[in-house]
Amino acid sequence: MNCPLPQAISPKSTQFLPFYTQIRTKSSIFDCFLRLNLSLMSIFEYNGSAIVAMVGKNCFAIASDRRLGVQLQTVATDFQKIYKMHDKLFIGLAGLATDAQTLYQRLVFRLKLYQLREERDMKPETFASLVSAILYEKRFGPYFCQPVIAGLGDEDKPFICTMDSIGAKELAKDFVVAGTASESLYGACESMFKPDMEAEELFETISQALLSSVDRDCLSGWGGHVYLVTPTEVTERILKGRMD
Amino acid sequence: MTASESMPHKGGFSFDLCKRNEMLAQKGLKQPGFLKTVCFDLLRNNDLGYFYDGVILGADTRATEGPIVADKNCEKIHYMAPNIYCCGAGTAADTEAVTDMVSSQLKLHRYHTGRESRVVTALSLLKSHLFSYQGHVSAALVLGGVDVTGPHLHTIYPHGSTDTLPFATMGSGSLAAMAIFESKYCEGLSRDEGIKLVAEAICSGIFNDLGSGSNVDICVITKGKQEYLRNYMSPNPRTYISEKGYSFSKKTEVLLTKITPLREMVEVIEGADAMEE
Amino acid sequence: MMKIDLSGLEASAPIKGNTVDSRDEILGVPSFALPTTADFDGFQKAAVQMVKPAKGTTTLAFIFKDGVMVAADSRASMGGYISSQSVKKIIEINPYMLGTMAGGAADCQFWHRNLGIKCRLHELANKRRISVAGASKMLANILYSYRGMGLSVGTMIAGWDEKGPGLYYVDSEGGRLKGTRFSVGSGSPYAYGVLDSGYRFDMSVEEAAELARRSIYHATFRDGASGGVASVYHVGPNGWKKLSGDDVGELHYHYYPVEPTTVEQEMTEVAVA
Amino acid sequence: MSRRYDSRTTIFSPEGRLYQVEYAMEAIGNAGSAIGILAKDGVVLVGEKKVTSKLLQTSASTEKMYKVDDHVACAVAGIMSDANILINTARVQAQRYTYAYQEPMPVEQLVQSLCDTKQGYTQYGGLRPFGVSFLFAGWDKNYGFQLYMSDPSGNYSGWKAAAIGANNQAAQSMLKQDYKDEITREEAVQLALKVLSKTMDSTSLTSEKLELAEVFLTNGKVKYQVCSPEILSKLLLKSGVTQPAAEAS
Amino acid sequence: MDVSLGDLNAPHSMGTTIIGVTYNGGVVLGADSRTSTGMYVANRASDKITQLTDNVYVCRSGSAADSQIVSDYVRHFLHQHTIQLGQPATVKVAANLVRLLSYGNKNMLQTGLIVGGWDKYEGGKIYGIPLGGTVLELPFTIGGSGSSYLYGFFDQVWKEGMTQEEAEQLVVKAVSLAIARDGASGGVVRTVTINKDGVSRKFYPGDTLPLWHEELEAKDSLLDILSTASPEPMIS
Amino acid sequence: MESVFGLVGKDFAIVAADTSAVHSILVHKTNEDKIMLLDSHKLMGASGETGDRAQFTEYIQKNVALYQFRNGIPLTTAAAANYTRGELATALRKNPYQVNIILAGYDKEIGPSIYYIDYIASCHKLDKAAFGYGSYFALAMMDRHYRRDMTIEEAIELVDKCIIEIRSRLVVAPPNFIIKIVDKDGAREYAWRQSIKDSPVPAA
Repeated sequence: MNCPLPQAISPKSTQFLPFYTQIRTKSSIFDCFLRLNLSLMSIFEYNGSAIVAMVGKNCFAIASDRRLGVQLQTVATDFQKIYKMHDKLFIGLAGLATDAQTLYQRLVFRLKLYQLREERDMKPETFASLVSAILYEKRFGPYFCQPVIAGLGDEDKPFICTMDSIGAKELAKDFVVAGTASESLYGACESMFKPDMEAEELFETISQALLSSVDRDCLSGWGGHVYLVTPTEVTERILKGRMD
Repeated sequence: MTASESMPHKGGFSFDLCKRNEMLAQKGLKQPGFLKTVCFDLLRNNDLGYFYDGVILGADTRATEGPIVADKNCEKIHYMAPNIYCCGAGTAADTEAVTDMVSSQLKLHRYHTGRESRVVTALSLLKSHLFSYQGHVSAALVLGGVDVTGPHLHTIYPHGSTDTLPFATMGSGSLAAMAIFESKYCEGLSRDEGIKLVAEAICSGIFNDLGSGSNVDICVITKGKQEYLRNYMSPNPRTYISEKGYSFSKKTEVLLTKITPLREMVEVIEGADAMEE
Repeated sequence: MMKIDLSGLEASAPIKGNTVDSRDEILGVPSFALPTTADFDGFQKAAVQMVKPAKGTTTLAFIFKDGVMVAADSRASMGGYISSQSVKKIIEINPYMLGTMAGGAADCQFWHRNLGIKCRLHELANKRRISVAGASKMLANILYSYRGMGLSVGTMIAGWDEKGPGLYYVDSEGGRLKGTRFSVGSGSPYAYGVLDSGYRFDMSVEEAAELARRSIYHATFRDGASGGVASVYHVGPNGWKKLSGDDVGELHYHYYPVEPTTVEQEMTEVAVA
Repeated sequence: MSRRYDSRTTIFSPEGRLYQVEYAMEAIGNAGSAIGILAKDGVVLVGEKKVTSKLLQTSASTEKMYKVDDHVACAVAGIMSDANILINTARVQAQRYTYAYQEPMPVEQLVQSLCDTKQGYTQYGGLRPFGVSFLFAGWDKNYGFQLYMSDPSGNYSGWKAAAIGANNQAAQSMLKQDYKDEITREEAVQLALKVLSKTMDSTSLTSEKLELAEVFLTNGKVKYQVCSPEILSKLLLKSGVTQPAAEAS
Repeated sequence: MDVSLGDLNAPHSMGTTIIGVTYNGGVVLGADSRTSTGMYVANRASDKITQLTDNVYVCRSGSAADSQIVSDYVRHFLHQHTIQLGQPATVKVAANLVRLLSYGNKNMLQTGLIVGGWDKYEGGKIYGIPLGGTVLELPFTIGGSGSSYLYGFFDQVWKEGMTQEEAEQLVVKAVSLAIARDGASGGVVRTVTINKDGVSRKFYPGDTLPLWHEELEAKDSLLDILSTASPEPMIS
Repeated sequence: MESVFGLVGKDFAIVAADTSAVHSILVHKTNEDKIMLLDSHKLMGASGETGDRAQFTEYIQKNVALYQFRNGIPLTTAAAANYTRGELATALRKNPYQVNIILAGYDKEIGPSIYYIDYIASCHKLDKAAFGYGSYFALAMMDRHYRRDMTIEEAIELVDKCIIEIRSRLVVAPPNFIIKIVDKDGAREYAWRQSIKDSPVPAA
């Protein structure tokens, strides 16, 4: 008895799925390409970012990943997410890259004029309020950008704070995190942080926290960038991380 | 030149990013949520005035971003005036902004009238601002204070409606707190009894409501005096303190190091000597 | 007369599964209970969305003079979160045949293992190993019978039979392609970029292995959903052999070495705070 | 007879003169003088401080010298309140350019845009012109160090050395004699102090009455630096302007 | 956290039963005291009868925010009107001002109001202003979600020219009937009686209201047990 | 389906772009030059909605030219890139442009540089960049073979490899590409890579 050719799909098989329409929309060329971009990502995850700031014994460290991506595609691996506002004040901008760049440029505009008029650098606390005001002004059409501010205030007292995209300030004594890897960063920092760390140990802790967290996030990583600021010097380091 | 940038902004909200955000949303990118202080706060006052005449505000100190606890010790009792404080639940940015705005308006009003601010002034200012934004500015506030007409307690809802109550709770933990109040509140509580009851109600919220947690802030306002007891109680200390903490044997590998020393303003004197010869 | 087990071909097997006697338990196509819901289509979409595997992966295989080179990354991701960096995406069907995993991990693992059973039974029945074409045909037919029900598989069946090395691409939309070079997954365009430019039929095993490894590495560099370990297998006349499993983290610094540069001093004055 | 024509600032008199602008220049004549000298490795600005009472508590550290941007500074002669408005406009113009192009604004463009503002007040709006003259000192990558002088009419010009404020003609002619092309920054400071001491009628010159600021390059980056009083008195000593006897002060 | 119970961020609204009746010599306004957000009773003793002028009051129902803002504006206009007029405003003017506001913002406001008062020209008058902004001068009117249970009762029991006592009893009875049936009404009953002698507010605590068919007597409620036993507080 | 990619070589920068003007499934034209000469030493390769692309790129070109007339000095590449980004970001609020841009330029002291500016106005200076579906293939190819100090010939060879890869792997691959180059002697057209030739029309 020869082996029957696999008979055409028996009518029975379609019958048992009566209500399921057999006609599959012929997935046009473009549809199958759309499959490539996963559109269920939130706007915060469009470019991917991971930023953390930590306080040490009258010093602070602020670190970020280096990836600029468009959803899953990595476009650049040397993207600058931490900006120096002045020698003792840094800001990391997580979220949508275009809003981060626009926001940075507007902050420089306001900060420069302040410095020219006051003939002194802006204190971190004041700067945090400036950022909060600029964000809240766009309350009903916000910038998709989560700032992390770190600076040395009066008598070089370290100050760190973060905000959501409409400027709700959130001061912290130990560490603040932002970006697509923020959930892993929360865990890492919560366990790794110790109060009053010296500068070198602070650098080690923040680097380990950053690298271990981005290794659990598709959208951020591709190296690390750490600024370690003490009253006497600023040390900027590029970390060697996984590039996948 | 982009003239729009430098014109001193006439205040109020600017909506110019809306169109873009809408376009991004259409491309399937979801709009993210904002930081919420889903706290509860409750106040009580006793306007019969036997032993004690004033208002007690209380609040937890947890701020959440969706399911994540973003801030473990945030301040939800906002200063409005020396004799008026206000607790905020709902979108943290809204509560902070609206209380700051009204507190500055009250200050200007105090300069103008030369008198102590009244709670009802703050109430009307908040009420009209929130009403005009039809609840989009989502701030649920509880306003308490003692002014020349005595102690006052009001709740303000995001849509702009207000209640006047002897005791009130707001936020997601308000049900748990209200249970304590409904069973234990009575007229004529003394200051310490009042504080104990408020703390107990907040703790019931902290332990039973997911949106509330961490510590208890209390603010006691009486005629001519107010005490803001920050972290009056800390029923949730950190339980996992590792003594030796982390030490990382395998150091992180660094690709590039750049050190920029910051020295004080260098004196030009050397420069001057150079010119000497 | 030997009765060839046709149950695999019975597309309607799933519903009659429960009435068949126990013998069919291992042989028959396992039956899945169907959701009793009016809006089957709606449920279907929701089910797919819920369990939708981001086809985040990179796998490739190509035929060259000494057999078939198969390589894959090892990352599993759900949206932005990396759930694992050590997923075995090259499934050893039997000592002579490999299958690659892209799309749903559960779907691939289950149906590859099932295919292994079928091939073994085929050997017992016909006293010679099944051809790569036959094996891939079997898998294709099974997947086709579940078409539209949300299975997500994009696999390559690579093996060696009498006709020499064989490579087929089979996916859950029912496609089955015979070919000499394939790459599947979200990282495939990147892998193709490197694979196509470096491919020559008469490569040695080492050259082919290096090309495969290099292609996977480039995909993991550019594609967020691929990463972990680049594992490379070679299928030769006497079956497959795993050649390497290198962590792409180290591979990067192997391909693009970077020495830490010295410390740069830069002087700036600042008004003392 | 010409009185009738000078009430409106935007109307020419029969002799073709804008009286209000000339009156503004006159006002500047009474203000403290300021001298700017372009050297090959920097620009020097020196100014005479009119207000030297020690009871005065100024918010700004300097009376005559103002930083407009990291790479541009200016010395002011004239009505200070007017000057503050213009300096603010200049600062905003510079930041607006940086916001758009993310690089420092070329000095000439900055001076030009400020002069356009000034010129507006001489043609429309019916408001009085600004009673301020500026000396702009700056550096940019296109033309290196530059020195510009602008006056109330909204006209500006580039100079190697220039003087504004009291006795600026005298100072200008002195500069013309002593200026030589390859002057260094130190020599320029000496020259400026010498010229200023001559034009200022006050007998002995001390550092309280003067302000000195320089724009120069340090490791590739432009720097604006105001000279501290101690260094200023040393410089005065060196340039022979003050007798050595005074050095005990 | 589960906010579905009572949906705490639902708008603050007053399910409400409000009544306005005339009697010979004046009017009686009555209302319950429950304000709810979603299913949670935000305020169980709120006052829904707010003063507009000395002789005119308004009962509010529907959205608390909208009704408060309308009564605030009308109180403000009436205050200025009274100054200009030099004598107290008539109830008709008050009702008309409410109508102007309500009709002018009909697609924004969600509030039904009953204006009642006494003036020397027309004596006791009741005006009903439902959602659309129409104004109806009526011998009596009822509003809010509880009113649907009272139409039959009023048609049967209403008579003109009642005494003040009869009118007040009628209002209290009606509100308690509505409280029994309507989940959105409850708490206490407040009445305001306005006549030529002035205004008198009365307060009827919830547990003293008459009970109706199959309603249970409130006995050993949790509040009593807790207050007597006074267990040690949860915070150590 | 449009692809634009660019890379920086020893003292030149190359921009390559497809030249098909497509409307849904119809190809209107196969020799549409999408790389515009911004000024003597700048190239601007743009992909995206045909209307937006032409409108926006010309708007930028005219403004850059105006700057040069008004101030006598040309904009640096960095300044032009940031200016473009600024315009795109502000324009994005009113009616968003669907235009992705690769801006290549040569400055005396700085040398060659290319800037990647995507349609929502994020801007980054890169050595190699690519837009569109072609980017998936070109990026990996360039990662593999790119070196900072490539000569022009090597760079063109790499560009050709990318074009071949796109043609072979991209289902809706554009048939023709145009390659332009900018170095110290200025910006100019380098070559066409055409697989379909229109019947030649004598230039009007």
